[in-house]
Amino acid sequence: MVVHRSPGAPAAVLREVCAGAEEEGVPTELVDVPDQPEDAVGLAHAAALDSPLEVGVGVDAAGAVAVHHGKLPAHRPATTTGPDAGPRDWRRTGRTAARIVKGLPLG
Amino acid sequence: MVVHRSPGAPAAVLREVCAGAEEEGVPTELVDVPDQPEDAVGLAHAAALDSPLEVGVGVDAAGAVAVHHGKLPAHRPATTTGPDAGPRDWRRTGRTAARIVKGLPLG
Amino acid sequence: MVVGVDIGNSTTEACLAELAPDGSLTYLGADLTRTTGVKGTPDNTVGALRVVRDVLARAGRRPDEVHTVLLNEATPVISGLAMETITETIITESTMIGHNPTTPGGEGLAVGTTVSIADLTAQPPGEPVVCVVPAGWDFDDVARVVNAAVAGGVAVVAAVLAGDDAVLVTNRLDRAVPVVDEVRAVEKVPLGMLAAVEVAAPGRTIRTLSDSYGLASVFDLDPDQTRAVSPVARALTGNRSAVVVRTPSGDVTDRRIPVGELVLRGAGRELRIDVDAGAEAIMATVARLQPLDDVHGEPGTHVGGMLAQVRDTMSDVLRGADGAAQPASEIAIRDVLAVDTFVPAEVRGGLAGEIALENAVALAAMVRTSRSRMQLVADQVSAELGARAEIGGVEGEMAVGGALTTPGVDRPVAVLDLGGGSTDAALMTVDGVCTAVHVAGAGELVTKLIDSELALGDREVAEGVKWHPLAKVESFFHLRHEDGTVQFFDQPFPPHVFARVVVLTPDGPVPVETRHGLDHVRRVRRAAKSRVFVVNAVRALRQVAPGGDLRALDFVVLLGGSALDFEIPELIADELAPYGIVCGTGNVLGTQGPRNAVASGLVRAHAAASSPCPAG
Amino acid sequence: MVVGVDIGNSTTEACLAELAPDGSLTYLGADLTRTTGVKGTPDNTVGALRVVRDVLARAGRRPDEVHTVLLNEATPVISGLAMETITETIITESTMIGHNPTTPGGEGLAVGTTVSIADLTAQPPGEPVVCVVPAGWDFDDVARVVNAAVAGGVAVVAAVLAGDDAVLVTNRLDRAVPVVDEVRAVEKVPLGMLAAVEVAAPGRTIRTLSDSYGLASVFDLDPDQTRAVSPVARALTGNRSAVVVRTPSGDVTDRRIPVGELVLRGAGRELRIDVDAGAEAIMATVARLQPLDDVHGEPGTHVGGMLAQVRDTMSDVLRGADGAAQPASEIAIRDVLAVDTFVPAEVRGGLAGEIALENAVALAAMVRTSRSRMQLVADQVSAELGARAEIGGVEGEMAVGGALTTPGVDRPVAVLDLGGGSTDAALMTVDGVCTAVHVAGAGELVTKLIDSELALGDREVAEGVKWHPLAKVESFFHLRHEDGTVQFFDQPFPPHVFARVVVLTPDGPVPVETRHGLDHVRRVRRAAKSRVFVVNAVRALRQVAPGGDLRALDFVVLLGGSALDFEIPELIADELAPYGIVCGTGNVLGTQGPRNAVASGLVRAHAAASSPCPAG
Ligand SMILES: Nc1ncnc2c1ncn2[C@@H]1O[C@H](COP(=O)(O)OP(=O)(O)O)[C@@H](O)[C@H]1O
Ligand SMILES: Nc1ncnc2c1ncn2[C@@H]1O[C@H](COP(=O)(O)OP(=O)(O)O)[C@@H](O)[C@H]1O
Ligand SMILES: [Mg+2]
Ligand SMILES: [Mg+2]
Repeated sequence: MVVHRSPGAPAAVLREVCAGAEEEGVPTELVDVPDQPEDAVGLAHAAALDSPLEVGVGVDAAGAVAVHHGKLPAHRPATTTGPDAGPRDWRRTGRTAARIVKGLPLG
Repeated sequence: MVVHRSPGAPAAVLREVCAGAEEEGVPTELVDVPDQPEDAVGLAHAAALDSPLEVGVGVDAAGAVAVHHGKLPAHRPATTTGPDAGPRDWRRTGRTAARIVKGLPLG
Repeated sequence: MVVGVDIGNSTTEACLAELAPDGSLTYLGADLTRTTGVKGTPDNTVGALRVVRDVLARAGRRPDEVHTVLLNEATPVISGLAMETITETIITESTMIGHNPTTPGGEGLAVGTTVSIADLTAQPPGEPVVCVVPAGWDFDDVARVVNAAVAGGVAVVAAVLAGDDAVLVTNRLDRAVPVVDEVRAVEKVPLGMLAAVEVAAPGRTIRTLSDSYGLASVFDLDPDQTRAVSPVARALTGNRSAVVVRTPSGDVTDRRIPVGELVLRGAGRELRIDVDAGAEAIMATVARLQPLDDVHGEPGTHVGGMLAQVRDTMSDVLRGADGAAQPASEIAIRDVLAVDTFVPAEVRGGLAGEIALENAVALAAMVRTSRSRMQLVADQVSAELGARAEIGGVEGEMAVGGALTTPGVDRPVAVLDLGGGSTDAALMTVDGVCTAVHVAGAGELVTKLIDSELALGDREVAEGVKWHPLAKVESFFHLRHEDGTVQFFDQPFPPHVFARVVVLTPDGPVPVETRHGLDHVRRVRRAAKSRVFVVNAVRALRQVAPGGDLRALDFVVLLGGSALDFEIPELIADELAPYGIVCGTGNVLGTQGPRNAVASGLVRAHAAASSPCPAG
Repeated sequence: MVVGVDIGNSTTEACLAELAPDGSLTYLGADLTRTTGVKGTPDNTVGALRVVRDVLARAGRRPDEVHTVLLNEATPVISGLAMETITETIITESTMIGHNPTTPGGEGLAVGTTVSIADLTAQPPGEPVVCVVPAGWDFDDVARVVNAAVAGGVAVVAAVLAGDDAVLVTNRLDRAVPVVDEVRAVEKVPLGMLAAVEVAAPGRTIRTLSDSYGLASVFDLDPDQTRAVSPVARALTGNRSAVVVRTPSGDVTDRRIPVGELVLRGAGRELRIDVDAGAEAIMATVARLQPLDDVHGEPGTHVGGMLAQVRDTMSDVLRGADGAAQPASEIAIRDVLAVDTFVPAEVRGGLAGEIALENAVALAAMVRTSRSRMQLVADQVSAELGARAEIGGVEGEMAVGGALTTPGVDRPVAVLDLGGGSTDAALMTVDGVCTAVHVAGAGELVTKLIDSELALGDREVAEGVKWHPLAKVESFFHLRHEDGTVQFFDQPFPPHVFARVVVLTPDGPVPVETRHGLDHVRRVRRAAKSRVFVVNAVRALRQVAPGGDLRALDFVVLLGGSALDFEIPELIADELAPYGIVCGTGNVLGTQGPRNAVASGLVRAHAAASSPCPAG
């Protein structure tokens, strides 16, 4: 799976996202995207289209995370973090992305 | 699934390939590719990379057919027709391509 | 015009017909609605009126055209359900961790002394230790501390973690070891004790800790100690990972909960049977006491409580005209169906939310009451519609009458009415003599078994699992049906059904919240149907068959809501085929399927009675 | 140095040890090889020599250091297998087509007269017809002809095709109708007859043609006719599509093939039991005649043939020193295990390769011969190695001796040697008294059941299904294990395993050629293991347990090749747990697992005999 991060994406968020995928045994590829107006959902969608496994994660400058699949409509991500997200939520998004790859329930 | 046909691809072959997929309930998209040195395997691989379902079929000018999947190495198609292929074999390739999409045994 | 109305426990059905002066009938329509209130009580009036108005509206007729409303003489049979767990698994002294996390780390078997990660570096070198990591530790820190300890000579052979970090930690270790994670109550793991940690390869199960002599080999146990740990081995069977800690008196027990005895009276005798003996033994006892007069549970025991609860619910429901509940002591239980079942339950003393399948017994009980107040319903219906309202023949007889309108059916015929609360059988001989019985247990019990065996905790979802075929959502755009066929969709499925086993309701796929695969859910569903309806079909038919011999039956017609089920009819037909019985789903009037038998039977009987010459 | 050598039916094992003058032993190694020839015949020498040389080489010792080779006194038990189908499904007059094609077309139920497509346009308008299309017709032509006929007023309500074209044709019809395809022998569909065609929605099964009264409703059958067609309904149960043609005397019968009687002698009596009565009844009869003296099959019947065949094979194998076969009449069958099984078989008279699950009985028979020629083997081994070669104690006793080296085991102990041909039990009491029995049926029978129930027709594949866990290949790069976990691979799987159920052998995934899902294959595998080994474990232990009471046993140790299986030990442990038995896999010498018990038992016994004071 591919993770698109905007320049300001917090390192703590990225670390947990990647850890969530790693625990599930799915490798992640980090891609730096230039500063642009896109939010996490847009980043995630671009990442998904970029990913050979069709699953992408986007982390925006505000630390919001979204998970997307290449075949889902652009505005309908598989999951996103809420406003007061913390490390457990970030970890969960990485886990969710990995479980889409593995075809396991997202829960 | 996407079918790449070279300009000389015989209509009879194409008809059976598409019929094989249609019977399995999978829609096909026909793409005309410009005259080029590629054989059926090369056409099929390009078609697979082109297909949102990652499954492609190539029909070359000689009437040879290959079925490919986007993640398979370029030189290792899922199946190809033999030298004396007839309508039943062409039909089978369409069926095989559709069954890759559906995740059913190719048999 | 006449309308037959059949008020059932769940469903109220109507059949509308034009009755010619010569007694011949023209059917104008049929309809159904949910029964309002308890069958046989004045609350039924609302539903009865609704269904009559509906059937008239659909036939384009006016209420004042109705001459007579025929009501069934509701058999005052209601039923109750109870379930009791009879085993309980208890872990003492935190002997084992057997919860099967989805992502353990490493592979293999290792034995060492349990040491908290905080004390790791202080360990003497060379002695094998199992590192225990409390909640809150970051995986990078865990790996750093373990690597440092190992570099210092401490032999860390395995680890047990609170968080879901096993793979993360293993990936960062200089030397890979088996790691079991998601141990919620890791702080209760006894420290300074010998422990074994085993993790199998993906798709495999552990082989050593799930074997008594494997444990003996690992811990160097003598024969007595081996005997003591053998329940631990059994509890870990089938897991991909496990931890066993050797504590002085740790144990896993599969305790039987004393449930008590059922006291059954019938055929002039009284017999007692321990509920522990299982459904088969209970049902054999029931069979010996036919007809049953009453059933009690030994007071002060679980089963005593179970039956008292059934009786209480009923007494509450059976209020007299004066609003007074019928005293529980006056309520006689005339049939019970016992079913062996299991309940996934959290293990007491477990450190990681271990689940054990506990044995349980489900009981359906059927009560006959003396207080049908159908006349009140008839009076109210008559007043509202301005038509005559008559209370018609016996339910069983009417059902047979309706069933006989199914193409291909002839007397002698037996009907099986597969309802919600009870399974009813009636036999009509060649000469038109009718016998009927009601036995406890039907669709509601099936739903309850599915609910508890899958630990759904939601009757609606369980009802859905019962009604509809299953599928597995395999991507956002396709699913695989029970039979392996694949179906694609244009619109993506919502993420909450992704990769889940779902029930295909008319409103779309509904997820079944379970860790089990589709096949397990399917097996539970079919077993529940078969343990209730196949068992009851045979039981009920034996009671009406001449000489109790199923071979004496020719035609069996399945009726009622549960005959609409997509597999119950075939399960019953399969069971009855070896007896040479033709069994199938009723098709009342050739059009109504298994519905409307009683309602149309009432109309037929009325026509026969008012016709110049008796009907053939 | 001494070497114990155990020649089994399948495997020859060796145990090498240094025997000190005080009688104490130092184990130097263990090894095994495939047995050469039939156990107890001179052909065994090759294997015996090979395993001795192997174990020496691995221990870095020279053959001339060996003082004594200890050979087991091979129990002359060999076993045979036979299987006989006892039901046969026959379709007469092409009444139905029930083959379940993967891609039928359209949806719904339709009834009409069968008409060949060639005659379609000549049909009178309005009369419903079912169009029958022979092989060789192109789908475009079919659609064109049908559309033209419909435009001309012919009511085409359904179609039956030879080729796999149902979806193609349906997609091109102006009005969709249910279409059943892949009917290979479509030319045998009777024309001019009333026929019903039903196709269910994806993931659903047909409801009308699989129901007796459904057929009666469709064809307007009277009760006698309904009775006659009810086997058709049952045969179509569970299909997604079907065709039923109403022919004057068409029928589907599930005929029982007369198999004949088994004649069992034992305990001074003779009893007969019809093989038809099923495995349970046969085994009950066997249990009543313990110990069994001989078993015959009624001459001229199938079972007569079955047992004669077993006897013939054995007589062939048991050639005397003179090369003459032992006369079949001298061979006594000392135990049989009957197992109910089923065989997927093509239906006679079917039009589309319909498969029915026919009932069958599998019999394993065990023969005791009087002609062990182990002395010959010993002489040859002695000559080749230049060492003494002794024939040691009884197999059962030696096995117990070896098993007692498993940590956690104590006398009284029972061992179960789970081999290829027979399951052997031996009990040693606290006082060292040993009893042993051999019962028919073990690993080979499991393999055979898996082979035939899955219609694999390949013993090697069946053996693979028995040995290894299953998985489903879900894409070119990942598979899902039996337990639902997913594993990714770097290299793509070959296309022939794509989407298939596979066996995970050490050499990679091998496809299991079956239309069934993983869970079905898993269920067949586990049921075969349980019907052979769980049944035989109980049977054999009952014969050695004091008073035949399993509760009198304490420790049970599982030995032999089949104890290496990844689930047989847990199946047996689960069965024995309620009797308070500690059951697990042997771990001979604390290191050898369930292997090498007899070989190391021989060494132990030899050491005990030559030591100054008897071993405890
Ligand atoms: N289509 C269906 N499939 C499966 N079960 C059904 C279906 N329709 C109704 N049922 C079941 O039938 C039962 C009610 O049967 P019904 O004959 O209406 O009851 P009663 O005769 O007691 O009024 C319930 O358990 C319900 O779940
Ligand atoms: N690893 C294994 N898993 C499952 N079965 C096995 C395994 N190894 C051997 N077997 C089975 O064990 C049987 C042979 O057992 P063995 O003890 O070698 O026979 P014998 O005692 O007759 O020489 C065969 O049926 C074989 O399939
Ligand atoms: Mg984990
Ligand atoms: Mg088809």
